[in-house]
Amino acid sequence: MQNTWLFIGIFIAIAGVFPLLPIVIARFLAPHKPNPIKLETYECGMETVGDTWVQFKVQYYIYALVFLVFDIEIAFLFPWAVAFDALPFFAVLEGVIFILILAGGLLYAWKKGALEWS
Amino acid sequence: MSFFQDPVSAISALISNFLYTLLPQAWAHLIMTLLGVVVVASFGLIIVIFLIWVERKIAARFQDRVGPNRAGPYGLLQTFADMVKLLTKEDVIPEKADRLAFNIAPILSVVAVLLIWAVIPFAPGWIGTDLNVGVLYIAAVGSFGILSILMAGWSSNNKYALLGAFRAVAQLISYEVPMLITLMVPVLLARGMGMMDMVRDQAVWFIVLAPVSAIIFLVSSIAEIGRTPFDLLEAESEIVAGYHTEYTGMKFGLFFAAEFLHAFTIGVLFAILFLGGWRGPGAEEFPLLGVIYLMLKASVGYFIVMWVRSTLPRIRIDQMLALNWKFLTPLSLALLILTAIVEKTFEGNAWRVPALLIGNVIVLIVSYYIMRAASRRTSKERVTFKKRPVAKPA
Amino acid sequence: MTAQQGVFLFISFVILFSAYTMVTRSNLVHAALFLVVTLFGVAVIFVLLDAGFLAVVQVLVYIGAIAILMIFAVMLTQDNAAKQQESMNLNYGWALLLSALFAFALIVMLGQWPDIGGLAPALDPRRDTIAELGSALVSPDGYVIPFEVASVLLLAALIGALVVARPQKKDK
Amino acid sequence: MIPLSWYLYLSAGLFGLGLYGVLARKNAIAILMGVELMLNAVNINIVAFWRYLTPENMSGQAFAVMVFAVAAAEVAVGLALVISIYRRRKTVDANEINLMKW
Repeated sequence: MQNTWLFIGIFIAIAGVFPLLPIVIARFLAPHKPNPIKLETYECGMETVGDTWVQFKVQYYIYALVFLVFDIEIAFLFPWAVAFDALPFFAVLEGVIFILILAGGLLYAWKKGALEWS
Repeated sequence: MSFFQDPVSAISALISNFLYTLLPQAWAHLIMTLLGVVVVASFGLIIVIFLIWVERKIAARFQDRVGPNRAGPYGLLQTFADMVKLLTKEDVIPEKADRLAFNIAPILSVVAVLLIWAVIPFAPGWIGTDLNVGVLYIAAVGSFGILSILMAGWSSNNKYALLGAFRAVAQLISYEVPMLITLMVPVLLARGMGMMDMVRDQAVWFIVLAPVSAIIFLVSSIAEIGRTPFDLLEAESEIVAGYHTEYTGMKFGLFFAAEFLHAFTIGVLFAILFLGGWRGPGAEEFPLLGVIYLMLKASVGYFIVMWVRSTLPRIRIDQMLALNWKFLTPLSLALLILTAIVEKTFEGNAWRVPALLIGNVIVLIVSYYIMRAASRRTSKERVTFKKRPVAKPA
Repeated sequence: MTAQQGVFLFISFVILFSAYTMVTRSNLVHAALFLVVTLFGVAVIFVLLDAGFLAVVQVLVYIGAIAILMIFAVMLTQDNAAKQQESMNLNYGWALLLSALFAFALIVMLGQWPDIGGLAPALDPRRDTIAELGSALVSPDGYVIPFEVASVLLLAALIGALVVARPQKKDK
Repeated sequence: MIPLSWYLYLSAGLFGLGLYGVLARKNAIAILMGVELMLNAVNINIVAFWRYLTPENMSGQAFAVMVFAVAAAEVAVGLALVISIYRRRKTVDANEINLMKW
């Protein structure tokens, strides 16, 4: 079984080399004339005001939160889907209950207005 | 099996015979794997060069233009000209940037897309590696793309880039939810996550068994690659160019190439999961035909993506998120439950296919009525103005 | 030394190095990126242990969701002062001593266990461990109660986190 | 072939580093990262024991998946608390969050 993963391991290495190649080639071909104005942070020609660390909306975090919960749900359900042939009907229903409980979480977030942007 | 039936297998058998006589077994195995990796990975990268030309030509047709037509016949060499241009452009790294993350991010974005090709079944027997967790692997690899965007936006140390990255990640993780849930429907129908089994089990194409899931997959995939109408991550009127604002030269080119490759990869995945992959008359005997079938089917998905792109305008961010959380996610959950129950009830039964189809249609109709009721309720809340007389020319 | 052992040693070096860097870096985003490297290394360890499914879930859940959540939280709570702040506690010496002692004690205790040098029994290559895991998770003889409780736990975590993280009216 | 001991030593080392992170860091998010390291060390242990001692039943892998769920729940609530505290008190320094101390 690990032989099938060996391919992935080598693939990661090669897939990293392929995009590295043009960057290295460009280093030799491209001009390199930095000056302070060129190296400034781009802000439509104006000088940057304040820090980049502006405060972000909590809303971004809440979407990531709901995503995380559903991600775990997927991890639980994929083996259930693979074993489907061997499962009796009530085992299928257990999976359905699992989905419904988490759908309840989505419904709660919806009713509380947590999914609203603004 | 003769050479003409399956030239690639014949050549690889020739090389591996040669290697196994020459080297100890472990080394020969390693070198064969390495060769396979190089072939699969370069196939992905070569196709992207051609794709950029195709996309520009077709987009031009949609907009009543000619498109690239100067470099080479029909402008075929345009992409090479662009590559030369990008290679000779200065690579500017802003002074305040975090150099390590800034340099890794574009490479990671290409790697994330390219890794999907390791498990793509091109034809019977032609597959990089047939992992038994293929579908989940594809979903997992996608998370590196999200990470690369976050790294690019943060390391640029630029407000627009960081804001663009935040928006992009919010969109990508949101649409990953319905995508993962719909990915489970083909897995359920095929009883396995291996990509080769997925294709072999599609005596009836899964788009027939799960048409609504196929549509959800396509829509959320368009959002995943950030094409119009979901291109909020690079809404140039609001946040300049999004997370790659500070990137120049070849590093920008890599983000660009990754996006194009991802778009076509989505077409390929759609073909494998829902349109029967390499299946077609004669594909079992002549694997080369299978590759042609797969590419034709992938082009269908890719063309739909381009079609949508040139037809629809960009949607607002609140609309984008509402579409995902309030429509696609509940719908995909309902479809998963439906598929599970129907599959178990009609197991090994001739009624399985019509039952699944009817179930899909019912879900579609019910969701249509729910949507209509919901839109009636919101239209009442909308502010409307009194009708005013139109000014008439004197 | 077999190839497998070489891969293991390399990966465990990567894991421990990046974990150490994560713990000591004062820049929190860098720390999170090194956390990602560590998590990926653990995924490779799972592959070496013939648990391909867990490796993929590790990448999907930890790198795809938990690390992203961490970086989001860092950016939501970061202010100008935080970057220059000392990142370590004043009593980090005691912490170092305590955790080193703990790890050392663990290793000594493990070393006294007679079966520790055992090798892995062969795994039947035709076995579909994912399907077995799926059956075990929903069978009444297996883990159906933890399975359903896990979904309740996730629901509770979702509701709790939403209640805590959402801005209250009086905050504005 | 790799003996079981290598995995156990690796996980002991990782657990130690995680513990150090939890005890020594000031920033609450960094503390949570340390907890993640410890949970990962536990998971390596669980899966290694499954592979070496009881590969015939799937209890090890099932428990590893449960640990994933617990880790996710812990991170979700923990980070939500950190963000909430930051919003009220403008700090994520664990030393300054001491209202409940006495």
